[in-house]
Amino acid sequence: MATEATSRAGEAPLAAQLPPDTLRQWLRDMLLIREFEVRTMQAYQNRQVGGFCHVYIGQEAVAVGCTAAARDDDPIITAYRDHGHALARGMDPKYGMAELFGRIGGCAKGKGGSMHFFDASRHMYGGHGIVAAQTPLGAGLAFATKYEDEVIGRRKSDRVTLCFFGDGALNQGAFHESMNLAGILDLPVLFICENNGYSMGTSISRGTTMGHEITAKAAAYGMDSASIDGMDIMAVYDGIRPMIDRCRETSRPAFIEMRTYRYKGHSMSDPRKYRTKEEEEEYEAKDAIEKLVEHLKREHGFTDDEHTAMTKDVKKQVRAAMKWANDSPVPDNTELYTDVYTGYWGPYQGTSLPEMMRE
Amino acid sequence: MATEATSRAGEAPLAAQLPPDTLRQWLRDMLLIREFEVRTMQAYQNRQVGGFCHVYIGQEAVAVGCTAAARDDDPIITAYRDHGHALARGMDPKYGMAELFGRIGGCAKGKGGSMHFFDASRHMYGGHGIVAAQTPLGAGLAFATKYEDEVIGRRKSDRVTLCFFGDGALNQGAFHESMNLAGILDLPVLFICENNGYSMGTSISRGTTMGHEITAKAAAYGMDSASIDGMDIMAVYDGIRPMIDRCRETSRPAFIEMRTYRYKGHSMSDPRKYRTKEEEEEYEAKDAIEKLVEHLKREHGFTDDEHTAMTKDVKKQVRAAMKWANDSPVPDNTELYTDVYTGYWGPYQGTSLPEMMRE
Amino acid sequence: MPRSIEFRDALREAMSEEMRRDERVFLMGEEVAEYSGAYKVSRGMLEEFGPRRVIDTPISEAGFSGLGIGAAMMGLRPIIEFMSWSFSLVAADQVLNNAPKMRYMSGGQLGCPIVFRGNDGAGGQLGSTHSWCVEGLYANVPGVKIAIPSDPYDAKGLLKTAIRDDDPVFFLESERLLSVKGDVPEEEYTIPFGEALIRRPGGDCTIVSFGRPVNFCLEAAEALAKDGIDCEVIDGRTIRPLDIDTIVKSVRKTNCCVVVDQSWPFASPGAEVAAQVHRACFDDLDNHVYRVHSDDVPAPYAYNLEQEMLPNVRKITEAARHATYNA
Amino acid sequence: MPRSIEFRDALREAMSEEMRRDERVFLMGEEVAEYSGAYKVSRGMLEEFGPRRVIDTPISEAGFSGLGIGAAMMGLRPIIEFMSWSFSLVAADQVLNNAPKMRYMSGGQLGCPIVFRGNDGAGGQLGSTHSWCVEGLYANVPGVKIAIPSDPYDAKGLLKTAIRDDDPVFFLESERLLSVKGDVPEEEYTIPFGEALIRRPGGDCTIVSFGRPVNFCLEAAEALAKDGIDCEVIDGRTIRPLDIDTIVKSVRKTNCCVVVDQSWPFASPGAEVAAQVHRACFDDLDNHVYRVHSDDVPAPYAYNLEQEMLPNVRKITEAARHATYNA
Ligand SMILES: Cc1ncc(C[n+]2csc(CCOP(=O)(O)OP(=O)(O)O)c2C)c(N)n1
Ligand SMILES: Cc1ncc(C[n+]2csc(CCOP(=O)(O)OP(=O)(O)O)c2C)c(N)n1
Ligand SMILES: [Mg+2]
Ligand SMILES: [Mg+2]
Repeated sequence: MATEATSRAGEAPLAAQLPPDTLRQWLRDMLLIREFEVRTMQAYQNRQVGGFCHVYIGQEAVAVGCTAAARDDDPIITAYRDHGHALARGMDPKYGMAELFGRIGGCAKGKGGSMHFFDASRHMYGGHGIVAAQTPLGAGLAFATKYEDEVIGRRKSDRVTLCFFGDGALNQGAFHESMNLAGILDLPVLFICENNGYSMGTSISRGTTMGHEITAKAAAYGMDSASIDGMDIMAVYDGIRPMIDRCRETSRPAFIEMRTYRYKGHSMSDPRKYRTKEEEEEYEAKDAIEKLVEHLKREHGFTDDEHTAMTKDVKKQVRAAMKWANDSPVPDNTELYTDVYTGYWGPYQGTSLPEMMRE
Repeated sequence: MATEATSRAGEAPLAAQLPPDTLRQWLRDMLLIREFEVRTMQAYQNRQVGGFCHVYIGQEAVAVGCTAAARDDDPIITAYRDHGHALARGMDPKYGMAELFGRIGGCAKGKGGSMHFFDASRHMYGGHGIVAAQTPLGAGLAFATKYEDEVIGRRKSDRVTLCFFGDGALNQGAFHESMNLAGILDLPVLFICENNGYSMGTSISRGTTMGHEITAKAAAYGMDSASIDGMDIMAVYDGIRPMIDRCRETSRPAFIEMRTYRYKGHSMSDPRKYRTKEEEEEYEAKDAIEKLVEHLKREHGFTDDEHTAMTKDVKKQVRAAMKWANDSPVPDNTELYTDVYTGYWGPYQGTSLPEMMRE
Repeated sequence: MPRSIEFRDALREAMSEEMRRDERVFLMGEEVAEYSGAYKVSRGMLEEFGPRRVIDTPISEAGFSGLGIGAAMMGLRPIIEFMSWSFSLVAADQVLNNAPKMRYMSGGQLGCPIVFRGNDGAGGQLGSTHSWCVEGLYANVPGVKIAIPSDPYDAKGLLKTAIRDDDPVFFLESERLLSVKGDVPEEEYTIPFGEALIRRPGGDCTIVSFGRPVNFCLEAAEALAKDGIDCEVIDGRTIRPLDIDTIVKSVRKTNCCVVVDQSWPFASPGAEVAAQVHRACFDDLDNHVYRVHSDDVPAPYAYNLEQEMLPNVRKITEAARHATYNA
Repeated sequence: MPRSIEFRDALREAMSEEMRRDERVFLMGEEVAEYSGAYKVSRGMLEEFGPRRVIDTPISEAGFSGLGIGAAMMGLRPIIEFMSWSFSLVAADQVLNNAPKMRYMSGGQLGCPIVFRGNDGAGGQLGSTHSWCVEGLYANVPGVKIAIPSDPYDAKGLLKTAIRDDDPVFFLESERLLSVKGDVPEEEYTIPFGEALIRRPGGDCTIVSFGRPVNFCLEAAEALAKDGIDCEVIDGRTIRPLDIDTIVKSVRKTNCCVVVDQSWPFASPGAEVAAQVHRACFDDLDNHVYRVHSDDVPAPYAYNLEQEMLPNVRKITEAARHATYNA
């Protein structure tokens, strides 16, 4: 049942037919994520960012390609490596950076940090810190959209939920229960495994049986599946677009492996002794951003100047975001007791939306 | 990878070659379990037994056939429907009955009840009440036997662990984590799913994706598997014996579906509205005990008189067990504080073996 | 005129009325639909609301708890039934990390209006894996509310409040109470959280309890009354929020206090009440607070051992005698 | 002559020494072998003991916790590392149902000599899913022992005792202490469970704490001493068994008490200590027991909020002033 979408652009007819401006937007989104992450790493070194921080560098094509193939109101949810997904959904980087800085202006008022980027107005249901714990939530988001269509009977929205997780999540029971529930209840959810080959220092072959062919996990639930080159955004789009459409039609779940790679360490404190420099270089040579740049140049006369201008523009935006974040005050200590409960009782001071949603 | 062992005795050459007395012993073991369960149900109606009580009637061939194919020192572990496994391993029914009666003479001093039959001296590591919670324990038993062989370096025992569970356990995360761990760590354990078609009132098709072919679950872990007719003890033996031998050699785990049926309700309070009388009769017509009786008569001149005598003998044994259980006193209230901790501190009064193991 | 109905009927009425009132409310759990619930709490609900709103699940507590939380994040109002709260342990991460913290972690973006409900505490000889009093574990966690009714009237009124609440609620029922009958009016009513009820007024000793043991306390109070010890029995109704004011007011009057909590003693809700009463009533207490719990051992199967382990009438009576220097 | 080593080194020495002493002991967990532990606690152990005794696992806490319990049922002595105790929530059923009750449920047939260990409590800005103080949940459960060292000396001595113990032990470390150095003798030693240590003698006020906050208490005590408030700081060392006698003896001397517990206040070990002290010292206390905990909210990410939430020196100092009527 597993289908194979390959990475040669020529074999990505759907993406190839899209207007050049769309592809340029993809490029800009990927550049923005990478720049955001580069500056995040610097900020972490400067102790402006604390806690656990996991950057998305190398995997940009997955978040950008998948959200591009989905509708803007399709719910998405992911794990703690979540900056890319939030930005791909259009969250202003300043709110993300302020969150990392632990400021009140952050998307979660500085209460969630790197692992908990949320943007409800853009149907981004978070960043979640416990491995695989978001997979039942993803099934629940899909349950809710279906319930709204069938029970509450609003105009049928037929929304499809994209539930992202890492390869390490394949080893958690919650993932398997979610797959089975989605299959039994016919939930419109795509389980998207961002297989970057490692969970922390554990290569997938050391932690996961059938790690060489994880679509076998889907077969156990009678689920359609695909393995897609996550280092080529056009392959990502072409691979997932038909599956999203089918899911929207049939409301049947499916499983997708995105073969990708994280260029950096698992978190900010990872010497990466478990893999070779050569392996890292091999993947960086397949860089998805480079690939798209080449495609745009080859097919759509994208010039070096345009490229430089776009890069400049992105850097400017992120620099501004950092400035904005820095100017945002730290949360007042009274914030400890807000957003715990909806109402006011005892020491609890009710709840309110973050600045991001009050614009 | 799934192999199929069918149910016609002619196609159970291994079992067919065994000495007739062995098959007679199997018959007696199955009769003992059934009689034990029949009297258990009566005792439950008479309020001599409390709590949750799940009888094994209909599934006898699985426990008896599997333990017959295993070595006496191969560890076994199962769920809460555990009377049959303990008896198949040779626990004296009087200790089981006393446990059900909540008496100090019980295998667990009356502290465990129906769901917690243990017989450590016979390598029966319990009955466990939480669905699938015994599957990681089963992996651990296998880990321990392998560790003893390889690290502690006693004479290689090459023991194989039999880990039993119901079809409902297929839907619990713990089962999946156990399968993956057994595969990654090469643990000598057989995961034996007693698929009786229902978890409480839920038919497997309503609760489990690929319920029509659960060996697909094994494939997800790259595990060998088999589907065996659990209503024919000779098919059970012939099906599982080679897998036990292979596991003993290779220390590789495997998954086995035993297709069986529970004749009675899930527990003592189950109207069984979820299935038809016809379905129940269909299975009772395939009764494993009947099948073996016929085989013994056909192939080994087993006579009606011998059959009657054996039945009588079994009834006598169970009647004696009930008497013994009834004569065993209830635990003294001081037993509340024994077996909580090994040592004596605060109110805790150390630990000791049950009478069964002090014989 | 009042009707007398069973605890389980009260639960069903609460769910059914709220499901009629708000189509975002649905019921999900093991055997809740076609089997009408392992304890027949949801009998007839599948017929009335259909399979889209009364949903059977596989034995996947972590999965369907999380599924409910995800649905609640989108504004639905799930009622998730645990056949027993004992089985919530396999879903602990979902019910403790995701439900109670979603609003906080998202900086107020997403709420989690969900009710988890099911049997809590000892059933009849179910043994240690099936007899959890999860309030002993979960009461420690901010972000949840915990309701624990002691009779059919409260079961209905508190459950309706729980379903309308915008925060996650752990609703703790007792299998031992399901068949108990009590007066429940036809008219609609709800019971606010955080308001304890004085079940029996008295001047000599305050007895505070939650859930099923409240009934043992009332029994004990009658026995004690015969000996001239007039106890005030307070039913906390909710553990979070805890109505400490009502308790303190009573202790300031009686000057002594017994806390009866079915969970294990160590670091339990009972310990919390005792500590708070001592703090608030330091100058009022004539004696230290006495605590009655289940014994600090795993729940045994044997009938006599289980009865001895529970916070029974004998233990409560003795505690009250000591607290009032009548031992 | 004494050596000063890091907390993490003390943990490693304890495990390595016990593994040399008893081949039934092994270490299993995520990244413990080839990665030398996410926090380098097990550095070098794979090299010394090999892959059969230092074992990497997938991210399957329920699975490998249960695997360890099964191995312990057969007489092995597993050390199961949770990268963080926060992740034990997905294994709650295994660690709370199977480990602590195996001996009871089997009527004394099978023990469970296992140690679960890892980081507990707040790390640095890890947010609410990664900052659990599991003692707030798990201390309620009979059948387990809970050790929680506050310095390298105790880390080594208590961990060796834990590994030799025949019952399941939850060993709670602090990520914040891993790099802290302290004197640890070359010579072999163990520290018995259930014996609190008076870290600082004093006559005016008893301060009881467990684990990392003990260090805050000592800081606070120094500050208070300058104002002539002489505090006796007691390090509980183990929460189960709780050495209430040492605490009571001290309170009988000082007549006032502050309990400092890093877990959330409600139904916590701190509540238990307060309740027990009030019971045992009813006639000795000049004031009610003061309690210092983490604030009753999910752990926030922002640095200032997290610092404010923790049971910090300021809160402890204030509590002691109030307890001694010096506020
Ligand atoms: C249940 C649980 N166990 C352990 C951890 C610690 N941890 C955080 S990320 C991680 C590795 C996850 O790898 P993967 O799922 O492949 O995602 P990636 O980091 O590659 O994006 C681990 C073990 C956790 N957060 N949750
Ligand atoms: C985690 C958990 N959830 C729910 C239950 C309640 N329960 C006990 S048995 C059972 C059905 C199990 O069916 P199956 O695994 O097929 O075993 P069978 O009863 O058919 O032998 C359920 C839901 C439980 N014991 N544990
Ligand atoms: Mg990965
Ligand atoms: Mg079944």
